[in-house]
Order: sequence, then structure tokens, then C-alpha cells
Amino acid sequence: MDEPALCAAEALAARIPDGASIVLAPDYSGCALAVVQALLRRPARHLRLIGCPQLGLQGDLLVGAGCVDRVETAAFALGEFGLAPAFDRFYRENRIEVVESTCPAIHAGLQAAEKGLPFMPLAGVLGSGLVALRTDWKVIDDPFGAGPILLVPAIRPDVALFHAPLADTRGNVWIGVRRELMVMAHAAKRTLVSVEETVDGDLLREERAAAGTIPALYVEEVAHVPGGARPNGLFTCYSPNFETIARYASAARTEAGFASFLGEWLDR
Amino acid sequence: MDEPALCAAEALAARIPDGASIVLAPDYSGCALAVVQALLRRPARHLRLIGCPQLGLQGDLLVGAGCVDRVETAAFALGEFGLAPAFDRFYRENRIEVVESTCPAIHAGLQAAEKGLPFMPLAGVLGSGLVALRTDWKVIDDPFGAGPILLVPAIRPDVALFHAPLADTRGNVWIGVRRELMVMAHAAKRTLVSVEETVDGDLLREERAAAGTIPALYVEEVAHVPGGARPNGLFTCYSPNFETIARYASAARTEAGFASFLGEWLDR
Amino acid sequence: MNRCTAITMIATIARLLEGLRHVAIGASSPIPAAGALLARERSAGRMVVSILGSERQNPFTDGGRELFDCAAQGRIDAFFLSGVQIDARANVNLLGLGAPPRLQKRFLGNFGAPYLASLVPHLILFRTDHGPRSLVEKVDFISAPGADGRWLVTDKALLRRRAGRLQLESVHAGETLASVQSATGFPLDAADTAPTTPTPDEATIALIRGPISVSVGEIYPAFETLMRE
Amino acid sequence: MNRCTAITMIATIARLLEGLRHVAIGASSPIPAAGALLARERSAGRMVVSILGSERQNPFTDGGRELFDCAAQGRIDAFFLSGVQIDARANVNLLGLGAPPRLQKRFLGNFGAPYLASLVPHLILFRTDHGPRSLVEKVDFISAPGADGRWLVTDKALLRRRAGRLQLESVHAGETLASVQSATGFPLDAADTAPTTPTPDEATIALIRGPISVSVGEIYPAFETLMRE
Repeated sequence: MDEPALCAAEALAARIPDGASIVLAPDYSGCALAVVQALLRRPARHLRLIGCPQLGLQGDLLVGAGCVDRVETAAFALGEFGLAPAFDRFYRENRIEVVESTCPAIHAGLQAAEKGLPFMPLAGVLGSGLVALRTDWKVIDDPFGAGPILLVPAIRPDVALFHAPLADTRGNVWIGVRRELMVMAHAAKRTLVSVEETVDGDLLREERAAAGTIPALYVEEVAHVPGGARPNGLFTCYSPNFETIARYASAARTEAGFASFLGEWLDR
Repeated sequence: MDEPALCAAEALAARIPDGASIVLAPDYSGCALAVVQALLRRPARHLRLIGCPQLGLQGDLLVGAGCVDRVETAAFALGEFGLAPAFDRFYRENRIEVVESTCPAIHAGLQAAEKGLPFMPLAGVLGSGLVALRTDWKVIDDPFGAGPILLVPAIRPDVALFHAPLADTRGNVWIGVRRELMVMAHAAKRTLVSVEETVDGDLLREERAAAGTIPALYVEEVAHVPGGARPNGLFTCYSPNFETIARYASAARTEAGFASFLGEWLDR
Repeated sequence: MNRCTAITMIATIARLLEGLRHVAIGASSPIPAAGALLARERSAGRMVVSILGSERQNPFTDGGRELFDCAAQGRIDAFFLSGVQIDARANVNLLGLGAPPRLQKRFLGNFGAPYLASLVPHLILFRTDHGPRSLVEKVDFISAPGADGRWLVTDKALLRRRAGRLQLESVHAGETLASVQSATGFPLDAADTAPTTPTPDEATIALIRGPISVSVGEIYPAFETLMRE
Repeated sequence: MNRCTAITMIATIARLLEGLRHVAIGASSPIPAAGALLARERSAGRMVVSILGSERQNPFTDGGRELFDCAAQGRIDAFFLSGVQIDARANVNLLGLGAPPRLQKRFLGNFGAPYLASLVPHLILFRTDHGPRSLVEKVDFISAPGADGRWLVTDKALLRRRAGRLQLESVHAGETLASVQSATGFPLDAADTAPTTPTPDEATIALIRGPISVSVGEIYPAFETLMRE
């Protein structure tokens, strides 16, 4: 990664204050790992992470480095490598608060925020033990007569942070079919995006690109950070570096292993 | 319009039974006017139209020809030409039932159907006289403490009917940024689409096109009907024929004028 | 309405929008569209204008609902409403005359007004035919409830609701306090004389009749014709 | 788990999916993904398979929520769940061991299970390590409640819930009723002998180890390695 890209990532990270709630994309979508590196280097403190709908490598790095007080997520996993090792340690040591959720509840909560609503109803879920865990959720009798139904409160993150393939110089960001990133941007108070590439022109005026584009009106800042999702993959751009992730999954099981991996990674 | 296109439009219209509820796009989106012609020629009967969120030329033609029992819409207008003349006559003569709505309530009702929910909450609206008109709407106290809030029931149309620029031979339909068409397709039990152009291949595998594409899994049938939105315009393809629409707006004020316009138009 | 009056309305609307970030325009609103485009011209690129139905002046990519979601998020600063009736309390009736649900005369319908009325901070009302039948003491139906601070731009004057009622701010060139009062279906609280609404300069007029009317003409061709003739 | 057992599970899953139109695969599910792709191969193009996280096997264009919306619309016929525990009533626990909210051992989390459990008609359970600690009398936490008719595919056997409890349908080659019972943490109602799960033919095995493992390898490279070695 070259110097300007590093600077750009640092600048984006500097816009995220300690204590912020941040909604993050899942590993298979757009992860802003270069910005996460900058947060680790700072290091950021007291962050509250929201997985949209699950947390992976980004979340585990932040948790392992002690940046995170609380996570709200449907799952915490390193894809095929299973348990997120740093989170697993922190959970066992009771050093992190976990708000258990389920994927559609997170999507619904973000959509409530997108619509300026206090809550959204959600189908299903009622037979699950999750309802008892979530004392902030409500079950009401559907006033239209369909029986009991779950209501989940809006999730309005301070920051949406993700990495995308492309932005134009006006700040429009192309995310293709990864529209969970668009919901994140609509729902959050501020949206920060790193991208592989920036182009002149206006993506909203390009017939084909427009449909997969988040309008600049939702985006506070775009940073040009090539390779900014690595070692995760980025849709339409590159595959994950499974070797690095596997090495992390194994090393991060211990505090020392995590520190050593991190030292090496941040040092690059 | 050539013969095969006419046949294709007829075939699509044949899939819409009398009595169906049909959600239609507004004039500035994708209007399947060739299919509407086929419905007029039949003529279809007892249709219930839902404007997404408003009705225009398509709706007025169907109302004027006596095909429609009921409309649910946020507005009924011919764009700059104002009042929809046939609907205006039918309304005055008390020959049509109108369920008054507002744009976001229709979008919300369709999204409730899209999500398999009995209702959706909706911000705003409470100070409007519309709430008293809609006895099927409910106002509850927000269980999360934000005060009274409106709930609108799901709108699940029998049929979503629209016209789009492009489909592939697998049945994926490209609608670009006109995503109200996608919500219509998700919400309706059956989706029928006429298109300007069909291409081989798979739009879902084309990086740029995919984000603006309704997957075939929601689409019952696609018909190749070039010019199928005329005299309305079609995004990315052609502009409205304002002269024809103006002529219609003036002619259709009387039953005789409407009949004469229709006779000429269907005869082409 | 003649071109000169339309241009005064457009310039007045542009003035009211100064400093805002995001102005949205709904259906059947050529004059607000032109006013917003004029304000954007003067904003040094800081204002976004969204015109419903336009392919070229539309930053939305999430379908018809996005305007409404966006308003509820607090991201839309200004929106415009006309209506068959506007009353002394700045209530707007877009639905029709008589007692609903069976109106004596139905107009276009409520559009997004019932929703946007309470969610957009700068809701600007407009009427191109200021008269006692359009500006009434009390609307037959409240599509959108009024609120203090709300502006009304007509072809005769500029009004604003203060202390619960619409009051005269200025009269357009050629009008007087008396001529406006006689065209208004409710008593206007006003001083003995009313200031005159500023008229736009030649450069502004040229801008409106030129590039702005072309932009607006994409969806309102009759408006473009009026400006060009 | 060895390759041979994985292939039996994949072929069994493909059998259960016969005739369905739309099969969706969630996270951490390489074997169901392979089973669904095998079923699709045999469906003459009638089956759609959606694999979460895949770029190539994913018909969705409305973001992460679409799978869930689609399920609630009744457009998804089958989905798969594994979990740290599955109990005699086919309840699934994906969350962890011990008493929530402070679990003794937390696993990955609930994913979409609490929602999909009641909305997808063919919810198929799977476990790649059939043992008394994973198949228990009663789960510590119900992520997804069980229901009659539900299948469970493990590395040892095929089970189905009837009359409220999981019962043995067939044992995989190399297993017996006794070996499966001793690996199961609850009593299995079964006849004296259990039929053997059909084993796939050479062509099917070649298909799984060839093109299907390549497809699955897009997001599960370790699975592809296991199949290829």
C-alpha cells in the first residue's frame, strides 16, 4: 500500500471519534480493512460495533486490540475458519458486551432508521429463545389481526464504514448489488467510504452504473485506498487472501499471537 | 407496432384475469401501454388498480373503457395536463370507488407485502385529514415511546404490470434506478413485464447491469414489445409523445371524445 | 399566468431556498423546479436539487420511496406544495372541494403532502392563481396541516404564516395591498402599505428563460414554451 | 470428516431437494451448498440456488435483506441449519452452551435461523459430527424451534422428526442402528434394523469432486481441497 493511500485511510479513521457506534459490512461484502488498520494504530477506544448483519475479520481485529466495548450482531465468525478468535477470548474473559441478534432484525433495524421510524415489524422469530434475550424488543398483537408480531427498534449508527470498488469525484459510490451497504449509508448519521478507484464524471448519469450507486448526498467522505479491503476480498475486484486469514485465525487464539500478528500487519 | 409485438402484448394481457388487482407504475416510470391496449380490446372487467404511487394515462384509459371498479392511489393525473379526464367523469358520475392514499403509504404497503408483514409503520401523516378517511389504517401508541404512529396494511396485488427497457432470455428484467418497479415485482403475487429489447446471456452476471435488475425468480412472463410504453416515455429509451397525450387530455373529457380517441388508437 | 409573473415567482422561490443543501420537487411543480434550479446555480455547487420524474435532475437510486425515506431521515431541507385550496392557517387541500369521501369536485389527489408536511423543515406553498376561491378561510380537507414560519408564494404576493395565520410579506410589482386583499379569501393582517417583492435583474431573467427552462422542459414542455415564446 | 462421508451427505441432501424451485444456502454451509448445486444439476434448469456470500451463485439484487424478504414472501423452498446442538425435538441451538445471556461457551451466533425457521417450508438440519454432545435431549438455547417433518442429515445417518421427535430414517454405509444410537444423546425410536442410506454412483461422485467442488470453492476453499485431494 502506498503512502497516499495510507494517509487517506488515516484521514477517514480520524473522522471516527472514540465511543462511536459503527455499522460494518460482513466479510463477503465491502470491508474497509485499511481504515480499520488506522483505527488499530490510534488505537480507537469504546467503539460499539454493529454487524450488518454479522461481524468477521474487521470486528475481531478491533475487539482483539481493545477498541470495542460492545457488539450487536447476528453472528461473529471468520467464514470457513469458524470462531472469531479474539472475540472468543474477550467473550470468555467477560471483557465485551454482546447484544445477540439475527440477520433480518439487523436489516430491519437499519431500515427503520432509513425510514425515520422508531421500529419495524419483523416476521418469524417468535418461537426463538432470542426474543427472551432481547428485552428491548416488543411483541404486540397485530392490530390488523394476524396475531402476535415482533417489533424491533431502529438502529441508527453514528457511522457507516465500508470499502467499495469505485467512486466518482462528486462522492457517488458504486456498490453494485451489495445494497446492504446502501441501507447502511441511508441509516447512519455519517457515512465514510474507502474505494479501490475514483473516476471523473458522474456515476448517477451513467445508465448502467446508477442503479448500483449510493448518491453523494449520503456520503460524508470518500478516500482512495487501493487494496483497502485486504486481506478480505472485494466483490468484482479481488478474492480473499485465505492464507493470511487462516494464519490470523490460528495466531489470534492467544493474546501474544494476536499482538504478534497485529504488529507485523500494521508494520507493513 | 409489428404483429409479433401485438401478439406478445395480447398474451401478457391474457394472463390478467378479470377482477384482478393490478399495481401500475406512474407515467414517468415504466408503463405497459401496449398491454393496456390489449386489456382495453378484450375488454377487461372489474379490475382494481393500485397506483405506485399514482395513476396516470394507463389508469385513465382503463377507467374510461369501464374496465375498473376501484382505484387506490395517491393521485390521478396526466402530468402537466392535470386532471385525468375519464377518471374525472367517472368520479363525478359516481361510477368508480376511490381509496385515497398518499405516496409513501403505497410504497409502505407494498414493502409490507415484500416483507411478508401484515403492516408497516409510517412516519408523518397524522396531522392530515387522510387518516380519518382511511378507516383501514390504524394509529397506535409507539411501544418504544415515540408517541402515536400510523400503521398501514400490506398491499399485495394480484399482478404487477410494467414495461422496461431490457430483459435477458432467462427472464431477468433490467429496470435501472426505477426500483419502485422492483418493489412492485417483489410485492405482487405475479409479475408481468413487457420490454423494449431482449438479449441473450444473464444480466445478473453483468457487473454493472445486475444492480438494476429484477431477478427472474420474481417474474412470471416477459413479452418483447418494442415501443410498449408509447405514447408515454420510457426511461433511457424515449420521451413521451406530449402531443398525443395533450390530444387525449382534451378528447377524453367527453364519453364520445374518449370513444373516438380509443377507437383510433386501438385501430392502429 | 404570464411569463413576467412566473419569473417573479421563480426568483422569489430561489431567494427562499438560499443556503439550503437539498431541495426536492414533487409532481406538477414547474415553477418550484425552476426556482430550485436557479437557487442551485447560485449555490456554488452546494445545493442538490431532486426533481421527481426527471431523469437528469434526480440523485435518487432507491426507487419511488427514497424521497420519502430521505425526508424522514432529515436529509431534505425544502419541498413545495400547491393545492386546490390554501387557508388562513396555511393548511393545504390537494384533494378537492366538498365533503370527503365523496367530494363535490375531486382534484389530483394528496400525493406525498400528508407525509412530507411534518417531515420537511422548509415546506413552501405556491399558487399560480391567487384568488378568493384558492385562498380561503378554511380548507374543505386538510391534506397537509400548516405551521408557523411557512411561506406561500403566489402570482400576486409573498405571504408567511406567523402566530397561526398567513400574513403579507410583500406584493409583486403591479399589485397593491388592496388588490391582494381583494383577491384573498381571508383578512390579511398587514401594515398600511406592503413592500414590493424584489424583481429579478436581466441576467437572472436570461438564466431562467435559457438553460433553466430547458432543464425544466424535460418534464414540463409547456413551461418551456411559455418561457421561450 | 472424510471425503466419502461428505459425499454421502451431499448426495442425501440433493435427494431431499428434488422437485423444489428455490433453495437458499446461508453462511458456513459448504456441504449444503454442494448438495443444492448437485440437485440443481439434476433439475433440468428448474431449480434456482442462492448461496449467501457467493458472487456467482446468487440471484439477489436487493442486498442482504432480500433472502429474508424472499423467504417471508414464500419464495424460498429450502434452507439449511447446523448448530452447536440439535435436540430430540429438532430444536437447533446456534448460539452456545450454558445459560444465556452469559454463555459458558459461545459459538458463532444465531445468523438468520430464528427468522427462517418458521418461514421456510423445507428447513433441513445438518451436522458433520454426529455425537452425543451435538445431538442432545434438550438444547441449552433454542435459536430455531423444531417442527414435524423436518430432516436432519449427519455424517452417520438421516433422521426426521415425526410425532414430535427425531427418528432414524437410514444409516450411512458403515454404520448400524446400534452405532448411531450410541452416538446420539437421546433415544431413537426405530425398528430393529435401519435401512442403509443410498450411496452415490461414480458419475455423481465425479460431479461432486469436479465442477461442484470448484463452485463451492469460490467461498469455501478448504472444502474444495478436501474434495480434490
